[in-house]
Order: sequence, then structure tokens, then C-alpha cells
Amino acid sequence: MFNKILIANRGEIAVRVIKACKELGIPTVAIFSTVDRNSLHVQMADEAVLVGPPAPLESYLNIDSIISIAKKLKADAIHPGYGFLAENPAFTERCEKEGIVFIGSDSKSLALVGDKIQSRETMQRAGIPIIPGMKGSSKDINEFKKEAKQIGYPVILKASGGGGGKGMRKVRSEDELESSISAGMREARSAFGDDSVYLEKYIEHPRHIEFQVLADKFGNAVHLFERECSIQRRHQKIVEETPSVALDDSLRKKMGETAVKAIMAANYSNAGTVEFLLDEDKNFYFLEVNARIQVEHPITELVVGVDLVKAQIRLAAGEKMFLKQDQLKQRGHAIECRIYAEDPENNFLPCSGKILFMKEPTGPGIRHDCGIYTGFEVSVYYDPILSKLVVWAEDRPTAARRMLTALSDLTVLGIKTTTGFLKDVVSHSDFLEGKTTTDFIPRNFTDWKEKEDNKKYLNQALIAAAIMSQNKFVSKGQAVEQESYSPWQALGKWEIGMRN
Amino acid sequence: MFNKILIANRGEIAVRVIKACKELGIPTVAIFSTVDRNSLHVQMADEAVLVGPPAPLESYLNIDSIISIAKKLKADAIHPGYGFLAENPAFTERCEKEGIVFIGSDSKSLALVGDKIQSRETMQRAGIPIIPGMKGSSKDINEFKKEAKQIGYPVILKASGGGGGKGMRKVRSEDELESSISAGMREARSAFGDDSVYLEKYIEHPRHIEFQVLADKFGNAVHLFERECSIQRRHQKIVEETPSVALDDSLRKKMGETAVKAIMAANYSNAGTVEFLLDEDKNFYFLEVNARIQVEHPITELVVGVDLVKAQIRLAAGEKMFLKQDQLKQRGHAIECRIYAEDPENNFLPCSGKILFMKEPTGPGIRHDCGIYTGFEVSVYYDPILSKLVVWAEDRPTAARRMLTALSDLTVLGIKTTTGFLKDVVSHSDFLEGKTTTDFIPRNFTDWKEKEDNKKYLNQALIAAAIMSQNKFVSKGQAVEQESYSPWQALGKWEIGMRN
Amino acid sequence: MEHEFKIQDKTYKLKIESKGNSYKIELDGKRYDIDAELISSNSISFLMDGQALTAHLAERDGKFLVNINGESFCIEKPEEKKRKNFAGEHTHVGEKNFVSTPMPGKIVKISVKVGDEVRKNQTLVIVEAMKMENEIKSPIPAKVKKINFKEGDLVDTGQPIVELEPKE
Amino acid sequence: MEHEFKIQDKTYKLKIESKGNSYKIELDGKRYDIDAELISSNSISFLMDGQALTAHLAERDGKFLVNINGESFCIEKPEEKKRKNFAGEHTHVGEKNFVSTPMPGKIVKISVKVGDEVRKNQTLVIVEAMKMENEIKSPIPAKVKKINFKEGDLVDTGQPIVELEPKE
Repeated sequence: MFNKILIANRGEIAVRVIKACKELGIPTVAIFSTVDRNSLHVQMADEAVLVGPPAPLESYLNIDSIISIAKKLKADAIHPGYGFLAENPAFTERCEKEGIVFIGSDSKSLALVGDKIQSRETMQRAGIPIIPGMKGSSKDINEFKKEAKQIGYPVILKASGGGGGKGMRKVRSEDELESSISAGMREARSAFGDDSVYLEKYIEHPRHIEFQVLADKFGNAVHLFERECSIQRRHQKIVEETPSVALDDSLRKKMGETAVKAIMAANYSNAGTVEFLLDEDKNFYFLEVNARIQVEHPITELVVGVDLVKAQIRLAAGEKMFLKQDQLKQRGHAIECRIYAEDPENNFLPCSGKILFMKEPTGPGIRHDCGIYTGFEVSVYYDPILSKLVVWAEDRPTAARRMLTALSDLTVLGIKTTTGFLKDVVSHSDFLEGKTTTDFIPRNFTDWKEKEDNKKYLNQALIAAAIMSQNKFVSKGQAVEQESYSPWQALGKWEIGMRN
Repeated sequence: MFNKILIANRGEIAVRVIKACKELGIPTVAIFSTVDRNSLHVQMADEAVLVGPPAPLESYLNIDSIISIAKKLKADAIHPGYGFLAENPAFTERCEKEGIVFIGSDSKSLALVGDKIQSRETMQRAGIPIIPGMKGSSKDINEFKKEAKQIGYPVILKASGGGGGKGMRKVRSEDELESSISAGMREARSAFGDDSVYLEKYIEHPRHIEFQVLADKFGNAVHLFERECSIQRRHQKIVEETPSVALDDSLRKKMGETAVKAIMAANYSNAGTVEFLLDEDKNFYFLEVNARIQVEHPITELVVGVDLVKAQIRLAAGEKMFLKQDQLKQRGHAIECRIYAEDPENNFLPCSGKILFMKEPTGPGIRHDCGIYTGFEVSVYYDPILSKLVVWAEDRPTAARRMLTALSDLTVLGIKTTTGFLKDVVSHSDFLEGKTTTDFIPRNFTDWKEKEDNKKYLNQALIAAAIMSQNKFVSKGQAVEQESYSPWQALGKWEIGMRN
Repeated sequence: MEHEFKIQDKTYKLKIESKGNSYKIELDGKRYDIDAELISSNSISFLMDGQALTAHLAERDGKFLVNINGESFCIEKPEEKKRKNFAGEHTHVGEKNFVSTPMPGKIVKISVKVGDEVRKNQTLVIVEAMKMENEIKSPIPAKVKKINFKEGDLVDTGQPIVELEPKE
Repeated sequence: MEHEFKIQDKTYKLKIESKGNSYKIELDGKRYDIDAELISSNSISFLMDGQALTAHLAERDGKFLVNINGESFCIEKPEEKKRKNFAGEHTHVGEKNFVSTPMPGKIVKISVKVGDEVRKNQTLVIVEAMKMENEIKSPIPAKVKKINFKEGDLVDTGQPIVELEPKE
């Protein structure tokens, strides 16, 4: 096993990885940019080192700095989390050269699956169904125009170098093509350091179904069943669940086997996810391999009972596959809601600022993978994900109900979040009936506003504000003195005492 | 289903029940004594009513007050939690008379299983193995002396009316008998309103193994496997786990079937637990039926995947058994540590006082059923349980490791707790090897002291104190202003502004 | 004592009398008897005629941010409002005839130059924040009057990026 | 600046120099360079030569209660100690020749009367707290000098319940 693991990431996923390492007894190194000194991952790691200025290219994407920190502190493995360097074959290759274990697949397979065009070809050869689209990327707008016409509008523009919705745009007509391509290329470069983009047929009303796969370095792989991630806005997943209501056992088995076949075809090892689109006739098409731990991995952990991050570490350390396909079972139902610092009433624009107060939901079947705390400053520099609220329950209706109460119990004051929006999503009749296709949000939630008039607790909120405004509590001098035992405040009083 | 449920309890179990009701969409009524106005269960319920002064007999044991609150607020069911009125047949009978559903078994079966002597006879008739002991209670010291001599010392003194270690004492010789009986009777009266006590053979080095059973009102019952609760001090369970390392599948099956038979013999419905002692030769003896939701129920929930509190509510509402024995499976391993407000260095004397700061552990597989918060005042009047830290993991060693890190992450400042002691328990070689018998604590932890000299972070703690003492932060005026957004403090400043 | 609050455009007046933790409050002609306990410096536990509620509050810029059972409220105190500057407001467009960004970020592209005539909804500027590009569009048909930033600049909320002259 | 602290009976001296969030600390002849950030009003995040740590602190009665990675410390500030009273201390017995309860509770039984001679470890009083009975025993062979409470009384920590006269 490893002597020390460097986590080349920040936020909730860095926290998640550090917790796994702690339980495995492996010391951890956190890296942080100058705006992240007070981040949770810095507080939790055994060692923490400044990696650079806030801009990702100078910090969490800065390969030279990260490698030199790992070598200096004698970390023998690096966990990349998701995003940043998680799917960057150049980084993985560098780790391989420097003799540091990259916790993920090898650079060759990463390069293959990370290039959507190459991977589509590989999958096609392996007999895996794919969506019609461009054979390769291009810099020539005319080629895009020709291809788009041939595939037929609407088409979808994707970044060759990565996932997560970055650089991805639906293009309805030739009018929109040129500006979409420019914007997509810029986003792709900024997010992945590679501006290659390509076009694909846009499938109407599909479901996004992905399969979690674990593979060792010796050609053994198992799948841990599906996750349905159809509820997306701007091609970004926001609510995920498992099992999917759209699969029956035979389709589940067939897709699972296809997923394992896809991973084998790419000579891929470690944790990977095979994404499919499922159309209305239950045909499924290979989309891509996500060569990383996914944001939504907790729902699989809860339903299948396997710790995926620990599995990643063990497989990267060279353990043989320790799971058997026929012993893996789904139990109950899990749902994840991503809590973003975004304004759902204003086109989901990211928000930054200080968390003035936060209270986490707790209780049976509730897991909150969280990267923030009261007093934390959400910066503009990084992905606006704050936390992931995950619930497990015996069945889907119970899980949906649990998610609703857990969302109501999550309090974040001082910054706008998607919590109120998500409450409406998980209590929407289409969601409760399992009518979840990737157009769920545009279909049901265009121009969503919080229903101010329907709020039950308006009077109570006003009364709370009035009681606060009433100087009663303060003039009694009770509030601060009785309720706060901060040494800072105590010292403050002591200071005053000294001066008198 | 019920229209409204009154929870006749306080602390973490009241919080647990309220959460279950919320998810079922059933409004809740909390009751509170005058010292519990600021308790968590009052904050979480839909309605909350003062029930009386702090003394339990005048508040949480005050049957008349509780019934009248339930009737006034039109609660059609009462959940008793554990302790207090949970196993009081008089209360259950009163509920039955008033037309309020008691969420538990009926008064007749409660009277039967609640009387240890009667229940021993019933079990013996049903062919269930029992421990040799007195046939009935007595007020005559000479009868106790005679019986004890006949059974043979050591014997154990137990309260007829209840469990949880209250009134229970090991008696090594006739010298100790009289004072033990007086103390036991007083404790029994105070805890259960009934001072009957009796004697039993004391079995050396046993394990405490109990089986969770659920039964409907129509004679259908299933068991949800075992919990091992051998780690006890003063006959109070402090660490519980499931599965037990002492059972193999055939013994597990046999004990489970015996547990169901015991529940049936008592005509018992709802959630109940059948306690056994398992001796070194794997003989098991019926101890008693715990006619309530148990403190340690979460470990069964995590391993079997069934919400026991919701099951209680559904069964009490008259639902038929919705679980099938052959579909119930154990998965992984769960451990619970009870966090008490006690001083483990001073004979576990209960502590009271204000929680100056608390931070809960979070993460995959961690559940913290908690009745306290920063600023909460732990009173002297009630059981000193603060919370229950519960972990689930794929296997026992991983669960033990997870528990250790979770205990390290649990911070409670301002009151002594058993946390440090529990860390030593779950990392003890006997625990890790599964050598858990009921004498585990006296065998390994007599006169336990926290190892001050071995502390890793002594220098860091001193440095933290020094930095706090340095008036730097305070004189900068940053601390309070930047880090606290309490409206109270804001108003405080505003007040000052007004006066100028 | 009387308090006046605003939520969005609506004004609310409350009369409040208190004795210890007991409050008598009049709101919209209704009277409430309340027992309120300070649970932490950001939380109040209420009992209103038996109804139990916990409100979480924080204060910033003369506003109370309140959350009760997952419902959020932003309550302004009009008398305090006056004393605050207008920083942090979402001044996208409108009367002021300029466009600004609703969140701090970096200008990655300025698509127009001074003197250009622009259509309604034509993209003027692209601001990148948190790795997403946001197009800032012209709210009206207009002529570009002034550009206050260049590509690569960091820009804060409310700062006029491009000033416009409306076309009739 | 110098600070003196006590943990149990041991005294520690620290020299501390600070500039912003940077601290130079000397303890036991060793020097530490520290970057310390206030994470909340009860938590400090340290970096000491790369080592990352979070300390949680609270203060009461002139003592710091500190928790780092699950290890607890009670750190006294001797100079402040003097100004505090001794309430809350566990004064069971010893030099003072009386017994008291280590936690507040109700006296359910007093087993002795004034003038009784008692053995070491003989139960003098039973105090019930949190539904558990706790026997308060004589720490020494002694004669009962005075009894300050009666059965049913509530008794606080540190209050002399039974006063004793030691026997040689």
C-alpha cells in the first residue's frame, strides 16, 4: 500500500478522498491555491502545501508544481479527484515517468478514452453501439457545417478533451454554429487545456444512463450497476439516482456487460464510468468513458455497498479484483442532489461570497459530502459545487421523500444555492413518476422562480426578524455572553478588563 | 395512517422518531419539561408543549399530563421511544382506554414480557432455554438469601420492571446481598415505578446477543438478525455491533427462530428484541424481551436495510407484515458507540453542564444520532446519553477503523464524554480480535486513564492556546467582526452606533 | 415598538411587546403570543400557540437572511437600507444604460468597439467565472458609447463594462 | 510575548512573535514557524512546516479546552486562575476532611449520623443523578463530625455533605 497520497484537487472531492485515506491509515498531502488557504481539505489533510495563485492553470492544473510537491514530500501516489487533472493523459504520463502512482488508469488508455473521437472508433470496432457523428475534430468551420448538414440538425457540440458539460452546446441551426464553436473551443481550452471539439447527432428525449465499472491491472473487471443522470441543465447533471426506473433486469444485465466490454476494449483499469444514452425505444448508445471517480459516485456506494474511492486506491496499488460480479447486488434506492452556488432564478449564474451560516442535514440514510462551512468564502475561480446531498432509502418514493426533507433541513445563508430549486425538482410529478429524460429541466423548469406567495412561513420569518431587531436580547447583554464561548470573545472582554 | 403522533420522550430518540414522522408526512407533537425548552426535539417537532417540571415523574413519566396533551392536540398515536413509559403496561392500557394508539405492543403482552419472572415461565413453557434463577420476586431478605445459596454465588440482581442496567447488580457473596437489594429496589422504583427485584445465576464470560424482531397484529413475525452488545459497564451497553463474530449461519438461524418463537409465545406485536446470553460453549439462554425500540437499533437498520422506527409506526397503524424472512439479508458490518456525558476517569460518573462547542463527524458510512448541539445545557435530571455514533462498512476491520476516525472527528468541548475511552475500546486488541464478552470492560479497562503522556498533539495544543492568548487577533478587531454574522452582534454594534 | 420590513416590493409592519422571552406581536391585524429562545447566535426557537419552529438568521447589508424549514427569505430593513451603499446589487442594465456582470469574473472577450451599432440581445462581452462563460448581451438596440475594460481584466458586479446610447 | 500554561501539574512556557497570520513560537527549546488561520470563532487551522492541523478551542473558568484530532487537553492559564473562584472543582476529599459529590444531584440516602465511626470506603451518602445512584464513600477511617444536608436535598458539586474527623 502507499506511504503517502497527494490529493491534486480541492472542495468536497478532496475531502472525500482524504477521509478514505485516513481510514486506510495512509497520510495525505493537500495542495491549495492562495484563495484556498481556509478550505476544508487543507484543514483535514496531514500536510498541506501552497501550490500557486488562484487561476487553475497556475495551481490545480500546474503539473510541474504538483509533481515537485509530491516528490519533495515523498508522496508515492496522487489522487486527482474529478475535473482538473483527472483525465489529462499528459499528467498521468508525467506521474509514470516520475515513478509516482497515478490513482486512475494508465496514460495510454486515458489518452484513448479521453479522446472522444478515438474512443468512438474503438468502441465501434468492439461492436458497441454509438451515436452517429463526426469522425474527428477539425479547425475548419466549413467542415463542421458540412458534417452538421450530413448528420442533420439538431446536433450537439462536444469537447474532445473532457466531460462535465464544459464546452458542450446544442446547436439547432447553422446560424448558431459558428459562435457555438468559438465559445465551445474557448471553454474547452480553459477547462481541459485542449480546444478540440466535434459534432454528434442530438437524440430527442433520451435518458442518461451510466454504468460504474471497476477494473484491476490484470484484465479483470466488474460493473456496479447503473446510475441515471438524466436531470441536467446546461448539460450538467444536477440530480442522479440508482437504480434507474427505465431498466429491467435483462436490459440492466445487457448494458452492464456492454460497459465491461467497453472498459476492456480500452485496456482501462481502476474506476471508470461508461455513459450511455437510452432512447425512447430502449436502444442504448455509447457516449463516453469517464475516466475518473464521478461526482455522483456516492449513490452507487450506498446501493451496492462498495467504497469506490478505497477501491480506486487498492486497485491502483496493484491489488487483484476483490469483487465478484455475481456477489454484487443493488439494495434500496439512492438519490443525489448537487448543491451549487448558483442563482436558479437568474439562469443559474454562479454566485460567490461568504457563507454566513450553514447547517447540515443529518439522520438515517442521509449523507452530505460537503466542501464548505460557516464562514467559508466561495471564490469565483472554481466550479461552483458546494456539496452533494445523498440519501438512501428502501425504495424510490421513500428516497424522494427523504431527499425533500433533507433539502429542507439544509440551511445555507449568505450565498444563493440551488437548494430551493432542487426541492421543486424532487417533488415534481414527472420526477415522482420517473419521467426523467434529459429535457426534464427545460420542459418543466424554464424560468423557474421560487414561489414567494406560496411560502408557508412568511409571517414567522417576519416575526423572527422583528424579534432580532428588538434590542431586548442585546440590551440584556445575554446574547453574546451567554451563547458564545469563543476564546476570541472571552479575550476581548479580558482585554477590556485589563484597560480599566 | 396516523394524523398526528405525540412523542413521549426527549433527547436523541425523540429526534429520531420526529425525523421518521416527517418523512412519513405525519405531524408531530413534542413534550418537554421546564429544563428541556431548548432541547433539539422541541426545535424539530411541529408542535411542542410543556409537560411539567424536570423530575421525570412529573414530566416524561406523568401519564395524566401526557394523555391530556395528546387528547387536546388530537394526536391519535403516541411513540414512547425507549426508557420512560416505553415498557409501562399501565400507560399502554391507558392509551388503549383513551383510544390513542400506543406505538408498541399491547398492554397485555407488555405486562407479560415486562415482568421478567412471568416471562421466564412463559418462555420455559414454550421450550426456550432460560437461566436458572428465582421463580418470583420477594420483599423478604431471607428468601433472597436462601435462593442465592441454592443458585450459587455469584448471582445477579435484576429489576422485574425494566432493563437498561437500572437496578441491576452483580452480587459476589452474601455480605453484599442486603445493600445491593436495597439500592437495586430504590433504583428500580425511581426508573420504572416498581421496586420488584429478583435473582439469577451469574454466567461467567458470556456474550450478550440479541435478536431484533418485527411482528404485526395478525401473528406474523420476522427477525432482522442479531446484535452483539457484550461491551458493557455497570450492565449498560456502550458498544454494539452486528453481525456478531460468535455466530455462524446455523447458530444464527437457530437463535433467530427461537427469538421469533419467543415473541409469538408472548403474543407480542411491533418491534421487540429478544435478548440472550451466549456462553463459552455456544449454549444460549433467554434473558428477556425488550419491548421497545432499542438504543442500538441503528446498526440493524444499516446492515439489514430496514427503517425500524418507520416499521414500528406502520405496524402500529395496523399494516400487515411487509417483510419476508427469506428476503432479509445482512450486508457489511455496523458498530455503534454510545456517547455519554460521563467521566470515564472517575468511575463513569455522569456529568452535566453546557456544551461550549460541538462538531459532528461526517462522511461515508457515518451516522450520528444526536440530541445535543453547541450551546446546549446537559441537565442532571435524565439519562446522560448525548448521542450515538454509528458506522457501517463492508467488513468488521474496516468498520472498526472507521469508528476510530469518526470518534476522533467528534469534538465536544465543555463537558466530559466517553469519547476518548471509546477510542481505546474500539482499538483494543481484544476488540479487534472479536474477544468481546460481557467482562470486556472490567477485564481490560479497570481504572482506565487517558494517556496524557502519549498524546501526539500536546505541543500543538499549547501553541493553539498561545495563539489564542496572544491578543493579536482581538486587537486587530477581526475575530468577532469578520467571522461572526450573528444578527445579535450586528445589532449590538448598531446599538452603539445609535448612542453615539 | 414598531418595525417595518420589506420583502421584494411589499412592506410589512409589526408591533412588538416583550417581557423576558415572551413576545406579543401584531402583524396584519393578527396577534401572536410567542415564546422565543435563542438557541445559538444564528437560531431562534419559537413556540407560537404550541406550534414549534426554528428560524435561522444572518444579517448582511441591512438585510436579514432567514431560513425556516427550508424556505428562504430576504428581509430588508428600510431604515437601515438608506445608510448602505448599493454595492452588490444586480444592476444589469435598464435606466443606467450600461451593462455589467451579475457576478465577479474575468473578461474573456469584448465583441464590440466604440461606435458600433448593436441589436437587442447581441453579445457585447463574455465574462468567465467558475469555468463557465456567460454572454452579456445588449438589453436594447443601441450604439456603444464607452468601453471601460479590456480583455483579460477582472470585473466586479455592478461595474459598468460597456456604456450604451439607446437608439429610438 | 511570553505565555505560561499548566496541564495537570506540569508548567509550560512559550515565547511567541507574530506578524499577521505568521507566528514564530519557542517551546521546550524548539522553534516553530506557523501559519495560523481563524476558521471559526472556535477553530484555528495551522500549518507548521507543512504539517496541517485543526484545533478546536473553547474557554471557561480561565482554562482552554482544546481538541486536536480527537485528543483533548485542558490548559490552565495560571495568571487567570487566581482571579477565579474554585467552584466546579472536584473537591471530593483529601486535605479538607469532608466528602462532596462530583456532580450535582439529589441525596437519596445518608447512611451515617454525627459521631459514627466509619471505615475507609464505607458508604456515607448516596446521591442520585441522571437516574444512577452513586455511593459517596469515606476516603479514610474517620469519625463523622457534621452532616450539612438531609435526605431529599439537592446538592451541588464541591459542597461539603459530610465533614469528617480523621482517625489515627
